[in-house]
Amino acid sequence: MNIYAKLAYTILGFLIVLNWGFLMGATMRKIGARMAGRHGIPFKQPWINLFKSISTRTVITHGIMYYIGPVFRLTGGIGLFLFMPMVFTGSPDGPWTNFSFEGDLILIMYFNVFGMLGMALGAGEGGHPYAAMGITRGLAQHAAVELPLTLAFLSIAIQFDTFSIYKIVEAQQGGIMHWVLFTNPFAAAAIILAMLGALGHSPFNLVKAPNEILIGPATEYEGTYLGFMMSAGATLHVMEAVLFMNLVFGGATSWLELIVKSFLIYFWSVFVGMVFPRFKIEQSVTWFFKVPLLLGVLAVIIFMF
Amino acid sequence: MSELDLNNKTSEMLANSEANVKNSKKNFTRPEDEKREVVAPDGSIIEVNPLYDYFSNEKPKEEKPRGGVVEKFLNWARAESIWVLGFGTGCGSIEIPPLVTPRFDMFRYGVQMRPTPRQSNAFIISGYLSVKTLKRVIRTYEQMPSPKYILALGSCTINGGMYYDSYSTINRLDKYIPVDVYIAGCMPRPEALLHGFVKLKQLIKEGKAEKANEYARNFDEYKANQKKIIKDWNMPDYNW
Amino acid sequence: MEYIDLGHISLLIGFLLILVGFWGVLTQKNIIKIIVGFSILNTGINILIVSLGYVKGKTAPIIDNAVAQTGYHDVSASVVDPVPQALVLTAIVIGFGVTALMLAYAMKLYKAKKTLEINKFNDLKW
Amino acid sequence: MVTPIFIVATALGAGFAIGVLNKFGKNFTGGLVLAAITFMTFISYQWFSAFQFGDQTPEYVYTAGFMPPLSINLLMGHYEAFVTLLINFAGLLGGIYMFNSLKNRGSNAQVVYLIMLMGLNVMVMTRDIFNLFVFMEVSSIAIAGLILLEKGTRSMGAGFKYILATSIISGFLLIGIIFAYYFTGTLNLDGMIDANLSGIKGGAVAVFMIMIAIILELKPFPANGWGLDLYEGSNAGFSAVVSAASATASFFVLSKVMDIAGPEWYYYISLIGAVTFVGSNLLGIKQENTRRMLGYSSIGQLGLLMLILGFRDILGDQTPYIVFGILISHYMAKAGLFWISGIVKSKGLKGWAVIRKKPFFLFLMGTFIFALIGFPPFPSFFAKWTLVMELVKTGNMAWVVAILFGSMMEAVYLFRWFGYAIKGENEHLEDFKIEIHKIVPVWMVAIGLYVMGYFTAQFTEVGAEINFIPLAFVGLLLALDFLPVFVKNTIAIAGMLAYSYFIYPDLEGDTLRLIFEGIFMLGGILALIAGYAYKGTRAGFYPVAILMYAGLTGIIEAKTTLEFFYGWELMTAGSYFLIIRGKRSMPHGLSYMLFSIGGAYALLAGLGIAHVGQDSFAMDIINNIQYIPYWAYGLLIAGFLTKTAAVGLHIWLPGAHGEAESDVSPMVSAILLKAGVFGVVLALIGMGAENNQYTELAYALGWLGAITAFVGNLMAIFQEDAKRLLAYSSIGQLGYIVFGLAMMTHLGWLAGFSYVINHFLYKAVLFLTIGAVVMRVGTHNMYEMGGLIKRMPLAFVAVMIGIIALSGVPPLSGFTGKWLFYNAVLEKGWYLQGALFSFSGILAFMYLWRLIHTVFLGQLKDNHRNVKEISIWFLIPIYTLIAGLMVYAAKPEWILQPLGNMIAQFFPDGQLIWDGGTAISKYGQWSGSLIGMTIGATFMTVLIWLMLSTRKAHKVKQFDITYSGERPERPETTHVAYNAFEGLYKAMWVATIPLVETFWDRVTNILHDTAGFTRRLYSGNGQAYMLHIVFFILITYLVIIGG
Amino acid sequence: MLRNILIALVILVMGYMFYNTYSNYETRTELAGISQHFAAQGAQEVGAANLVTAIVVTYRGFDTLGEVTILFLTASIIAFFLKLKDEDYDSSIDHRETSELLVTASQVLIPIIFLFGIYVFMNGHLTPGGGFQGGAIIATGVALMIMANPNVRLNYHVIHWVESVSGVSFVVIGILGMVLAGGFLDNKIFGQDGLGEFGTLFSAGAIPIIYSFVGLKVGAEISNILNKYQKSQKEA
Repeated sequence: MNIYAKLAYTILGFLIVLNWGFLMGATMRKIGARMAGRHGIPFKQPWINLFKSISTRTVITHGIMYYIGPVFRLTGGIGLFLFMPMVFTGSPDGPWTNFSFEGDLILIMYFNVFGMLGMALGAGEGGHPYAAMGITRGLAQHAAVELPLTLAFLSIAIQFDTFSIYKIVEAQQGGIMHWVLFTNPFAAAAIILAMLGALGHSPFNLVKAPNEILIGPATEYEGTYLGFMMSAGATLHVMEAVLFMNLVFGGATSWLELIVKSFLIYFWSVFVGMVFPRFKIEQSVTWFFKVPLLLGVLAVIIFMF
Repeated sequence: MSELDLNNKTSEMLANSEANVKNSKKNFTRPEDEKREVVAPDGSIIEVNPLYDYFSNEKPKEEKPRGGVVEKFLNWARAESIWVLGFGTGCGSIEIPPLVTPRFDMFRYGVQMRPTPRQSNAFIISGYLSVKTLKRVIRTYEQMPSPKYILALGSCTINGGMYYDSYSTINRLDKYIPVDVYIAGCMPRPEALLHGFVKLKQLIKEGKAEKANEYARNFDEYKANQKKIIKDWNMPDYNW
Repeated sequence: MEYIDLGHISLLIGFLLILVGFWGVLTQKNIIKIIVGFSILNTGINILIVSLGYVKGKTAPIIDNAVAQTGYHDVSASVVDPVPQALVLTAIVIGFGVTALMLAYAMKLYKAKKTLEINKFNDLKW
Repeated sequence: MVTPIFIVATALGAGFAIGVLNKFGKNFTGGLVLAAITFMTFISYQWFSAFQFGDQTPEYVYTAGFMPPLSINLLMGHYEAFVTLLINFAGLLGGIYMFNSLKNRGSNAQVVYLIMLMGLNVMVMTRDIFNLFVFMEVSSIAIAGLILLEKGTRSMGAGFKYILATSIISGFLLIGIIFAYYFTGTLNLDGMIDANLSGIKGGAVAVFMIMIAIILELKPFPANGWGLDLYEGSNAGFSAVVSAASATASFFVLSKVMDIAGPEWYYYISLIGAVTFVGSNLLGIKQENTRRMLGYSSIGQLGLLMLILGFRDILGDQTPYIVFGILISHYMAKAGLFWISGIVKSKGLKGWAVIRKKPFFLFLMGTFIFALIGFPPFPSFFAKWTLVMELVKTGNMAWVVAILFGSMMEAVYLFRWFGYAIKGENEHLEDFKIEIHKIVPVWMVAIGLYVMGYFTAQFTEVGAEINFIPLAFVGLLLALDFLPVFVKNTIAIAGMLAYSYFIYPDLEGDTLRLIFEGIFMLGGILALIAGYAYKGTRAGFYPVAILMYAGLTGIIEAKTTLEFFYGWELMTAGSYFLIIRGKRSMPHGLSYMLFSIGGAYALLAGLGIAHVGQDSFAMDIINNIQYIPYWAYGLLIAGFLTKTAAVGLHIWLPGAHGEAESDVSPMVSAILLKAGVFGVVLALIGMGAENNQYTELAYALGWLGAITAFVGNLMAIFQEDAKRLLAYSSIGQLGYIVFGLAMMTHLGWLAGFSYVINHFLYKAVLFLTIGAVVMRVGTHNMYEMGGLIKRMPLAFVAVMIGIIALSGVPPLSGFTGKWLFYNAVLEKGWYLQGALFSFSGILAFMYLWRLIHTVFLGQLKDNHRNVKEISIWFLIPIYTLIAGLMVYAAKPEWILQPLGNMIAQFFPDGQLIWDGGTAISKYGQWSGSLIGMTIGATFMTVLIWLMLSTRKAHKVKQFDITYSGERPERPETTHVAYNAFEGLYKAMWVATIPLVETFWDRVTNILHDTAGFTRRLYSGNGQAYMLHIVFFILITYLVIIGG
Repeated sequence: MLRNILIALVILVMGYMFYNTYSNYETRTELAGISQHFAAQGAQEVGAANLVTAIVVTYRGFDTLGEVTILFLTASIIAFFLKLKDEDYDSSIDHRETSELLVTASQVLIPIIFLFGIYVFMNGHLTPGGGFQGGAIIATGVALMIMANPNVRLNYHVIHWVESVSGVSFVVIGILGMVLAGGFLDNKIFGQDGLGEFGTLFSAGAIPIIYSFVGLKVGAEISNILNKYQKSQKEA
């Protein structure tokens, strides 16, 4: 497969992911509204919001980092997509594996932070105290989430003796019982709990916490910047779900499967969010240090003997 | 008024405020707003003017619509995505929360609440507006990105209503900031507010909701009015 | 009484004097008394030295008539050990010097604090 | 040759004659006394040189025309000549120093001084035990008299106590002598040795009394209160003479008389020596009075000498060398310190800050203190080394522990004192006057120490000139210290460049050493470039910086363990001075020094064990340790870990690095810590690398590394001080390195080494930048900064690149290490440690963000409105290092492939496979350059798009933020900085409980309490002191002779 | 009290230690070691009838030198310690009236004492006695003098001179011994013949000379010390 075809597939894949991200977001809002007995936003709303945002007539800038923050964020989202094998086609060189040959699970784990770090820098330059507060919360929670997640990732890597996501997906092919969910239940459980934090919905949405710290890091962002960040957010949500799908739920052999699985994964976090109110940061951190961490440690320990 | 005059006025204003601080406390100038001196690490003295130094000193500019199909499409998008600043300025703000309930559900019209003016394009001024609150409203309004719209909710915003002769409330909102849609009543019910949104959407789609440009165009006039009513003007002239 | 002879007796006395001296040195608070204790101690030691030079039935190590009276032809068989006697001479003088110095100190100390209690002179400690 | 009897004749003749000649005035008599001492010195020097450089044989001096044992004879042998030379030389210098004090007390005092020296000389030379007693009394009485040179009740009390004590001692000595005579029929020492006194029935008690009396003259702990009072109460110049001359003489007497006692006594002498050494040094830490503290130190040193003397059978031929080294260091250093104490005239330790007003005094004081503790290049260093090597070799570990513990205690109080001198408040203190005749002796002993050090080194492997070239360079810089910074800086850089060029051929081909040498040298040069930013002369900086680099390069080049240790100690000394230059770094400098010394002692013990059963001292003996190898490696690694600041041994680091000067922090953090890593690498290679049998040790080390990483990173989050934050971060990073190395696999080492290089690069960038910022804004506290991106964008970019690299986020080089680590962890199976390591890495985001946010982002403070961009001299090294980081990020294979080849020597299994720029491991792959390009391309695309769409953006100012319709009033209230991670703290405060600090606090408290309690023994009552002596005698009696 | 009991215990233990020594002592029945040589050859080698003097002055002359030094030292120390100035020696102090008896007796006794002292050190090599003893006797005379008249003015210049000259002479004789005879303090400085006749006054080599110097010096030193004590009372 030559590089141009690969590039074309990748761009196409990104468009799918982006739009699926918007749609998924709208769907979740819709589901939430329906649960509250409302009609909810139209499905097209995210796209409208995007167009509106990027077309504001006045734009301000607080400085160079404020400016670059959204770029980091979007690059983070796109990069995550680029380094993630999306759809399993039986060949590591397949059309939807993007640039995942350049790195493996470790790359994804660390690149995950790229956007967050950039965002943190950008928001910092704005000088808004709420932005900084949101970031401190976000980083603290991120750390707490990553500990069980890392343990679970390690467990899975030990299980399949590889860090390559493609190989992990490959190993889970051939029936639902080959999924990590069943072959390595502790790791799966740790991931399922920890990803609530990773996806950042209630009760772990104190990073944004509208009306408390005015949606945190993004509080100063408007217009085009906000549009970039919405795109990045949509991409990142899908990509997080795809990551967990690849690791725990057997990956996807087609875009449809990907859409269904990522929807369900994402829905799990929204579903939990519907039920639970927001945690304070110390509650959130300690929560991850209890059951998810224990599960993560168990997931690793079973491979030590 | 030319820009030069304005600058003169600003400095005059500042000088006045200084003199006032010295002579009387009539204008209630806060000590934080006085000029102060700080010592730099290398020992030199830096004079800080809190009302001037920290703020962008530039007038808002008029942003012409692009026109054509693009503008039409964008206006449609703006109309379908009205982000309201959640800022209850007066008595009527209690009428806003019902809009998110299943009974009224403003989301289906593409109307959402946003916590920060940077991300909002609609501002509901609800009920009477005290002079004190007007300062905040002005700053918030000027911070919102253009195009931006104001919905005036209730009679008091039209002519002062029952507070028409109060010393502390303003009795005609559009002298101070431009209003796109008035929603009459004391108080109007949430349905009326929803109607106001529909009206606003209609105006936007027709390209008639360009009050932000009007404000920029007549900025000096508005500013003069604002200063007239706000006796203790202790804020920057330009809010970004 | 084979065991108790002059040598033993003087040795015993020497030791006893040393012990008495130590008792004085360690228990008395008055500096002068301590110095007296030292004198006793020194005397004890001196007696010890001399008694260790004792040879049964011999006379002083001066070659004169007394030596002849012991009935030995060989001088070395008729006198006690002269070396300890020479040493004790030195020891006495040294003791004298030290005692003199101590007394001088005692005078100065008394002048400084108007007391001779030894435990008052603890400016330097720990 | 003048016969040694003229020493006596001169002294007595002059002494007696002065009674008549004193009408010519006190200056005349003083001159006469000095002339007499000079002549005495000349006599002993003449003999000494005849022995040392000629082939003179020992010569007896007979008196009275009869042969011994009938008459008294003196012996002038090699040692006697040396010791009398020491005594007379000290006497001469002391006489010069005390010229005025003696003069004020009249010709009598001058005579007494002269006769005291004569007494000491005869004590050394005589071979008759009663004669020994007589002259011991002569010197005792003279000392008792000379205490009175200092006026006041204190000295009188001290003198009286001294007389009381010596009287008791001499009483016992006399009893012992007379019984010895009784049993052997002779008074001659040689005769007594032949008669085997202790073998005769009843002779043992005689021996006991003689020995105990002579030991008591050496002031053994705890029967030494009178000795301390002597040191404290008398004139400083005289204390010096007592400490140097009298103690030396007493020590020699002991060594002489020991022959009578026979070998069964040696053990007890060592025991008493050890108890004295440990005990008095322990009590020393509680002292606030300088003179008394020095007294404790003197007594301790004599204890050490006693200990060595007791081991002379075991140490064999080495004994004179060891004794010489320690004796000469103590002799010169202690005399110098006492003399300085007389010039400075401050009783309390804190008052010594005044010494800084005359900086060259600091140099002198430092010389003496370092000589006492046993730092190179002083003789005591070599002596201690040889001593420990020999003791360990003969299996006397417990003694080594005692020696090292005592030395440690000594270091505690000496360095605390030195810290006060260097850093204490001195503004309110009155300056002191220098009299020329007082300073000359001090300079002479100081120079003497260096000369002696050079000579001592000639008997060891370090004797090679190469090891003195860097030191000579240090000396040159010291001499040029008056020049302005840029000249000295250029000289220093040129010197280091030249040295690097000169040394490169030696290291070519040895990648391991080349890497570390590169870090030390290149890093050093880059850090020095930043020095151009300083103005004035920056007194004292360059010698110590170069001293540190000399040590570092010494470690690298070391061919033998001694050279290694030599370099290690030089580096410690240099870095101590660098660290203590910081503004508030006094306590941190102290704790750094103490941990370093502790570590060095562990190292010393470890190297000693390694030497057991080996013929040479070559470096590779640590690859094959035969005797208790677990202990050896444990000690070595523990020693090295004090420098890498592993958790438990890390408490010195945050303060030391945090408070250091701007360009010193990168030196001590990015560069110096690598010395510890180098050591750990050597030890691990020694442990047999791949085939190591010490898996438990490696396992423990692994956990230690992981916990260090965790603790360091967690603590960094909660710091308010930018440099402390970076310092804690260094702890964490070093934890990664140790963890990686401990895995003992190819990948683990690759990861560890990749971190070594990375940490050097980015920590140097961060410390240099933050240091430069601190120079501009004048505060360390992050919450007092903020918004500086507007004022210093280049610094911001540097820090941003630094933190991205540090955090391990792709595409920069930090990710290299992370990727390698995960692969290594999976391969090794250390999952839990790996998770902890990973968690530490995530914690790093928090402090990194905090660093960049609170310093550069957020609100610009009013007083920083006009600050300038950081100095160009900082930017040059910073951006050079960033270029290095970028190259590493773009082409990791350029660095990792050679590294891999090097590591493959030790760990051939599990190497990375390189496919162009893609590294392939067993578990995954990673392609640094491709990832960089991909991310770069994406980033640029998005950036250009955003630039196009926001080209009209309005630039707003600092308070143009949404603030609920209001506006902020001050930048300070709007800057989220202080206690930013409060939420995390609430969740994780348990992990931040400073257990380690508490532990060390407890340890210090216990030591202090013990010292405080024990020293109450010294009640100041002369009678109690006599009781102590009697107790000491009786207890020793019961122990040695038994009931 | 507790302290005294403790000290009593200490003394007991010390007594035990001494007892151990004591129990090893046996009274000698004949000379042993070097003393045999002294007893047998001493008189011939040195020419002194008093063996103790032979030992003190000749065999162990170096000790004697030290001894003299100690006295000298003590005197010097006391001198600078008690801070006496020259004028102190000339001043008088108030003191209690001395008894007539003492004054009269002293006038009679002092010359005799001095004479006796001189005799003792001159004949030290023949009879019991010697320099130290003689010196001490002279000093007794001085003590008596001081007691009889506390304001007596001893000529301290003379004392110093005697002290210095005799001390220096002792050392010079010692050095002469090296030059002329077998070693430092060898008393055969007048040659082997100089030993003279056994039993006569001027015999035994330099012993009488040395002993005279020693006697003078000791007398002078002790007098000096006594004098200083007495004078320093004024200060007290």
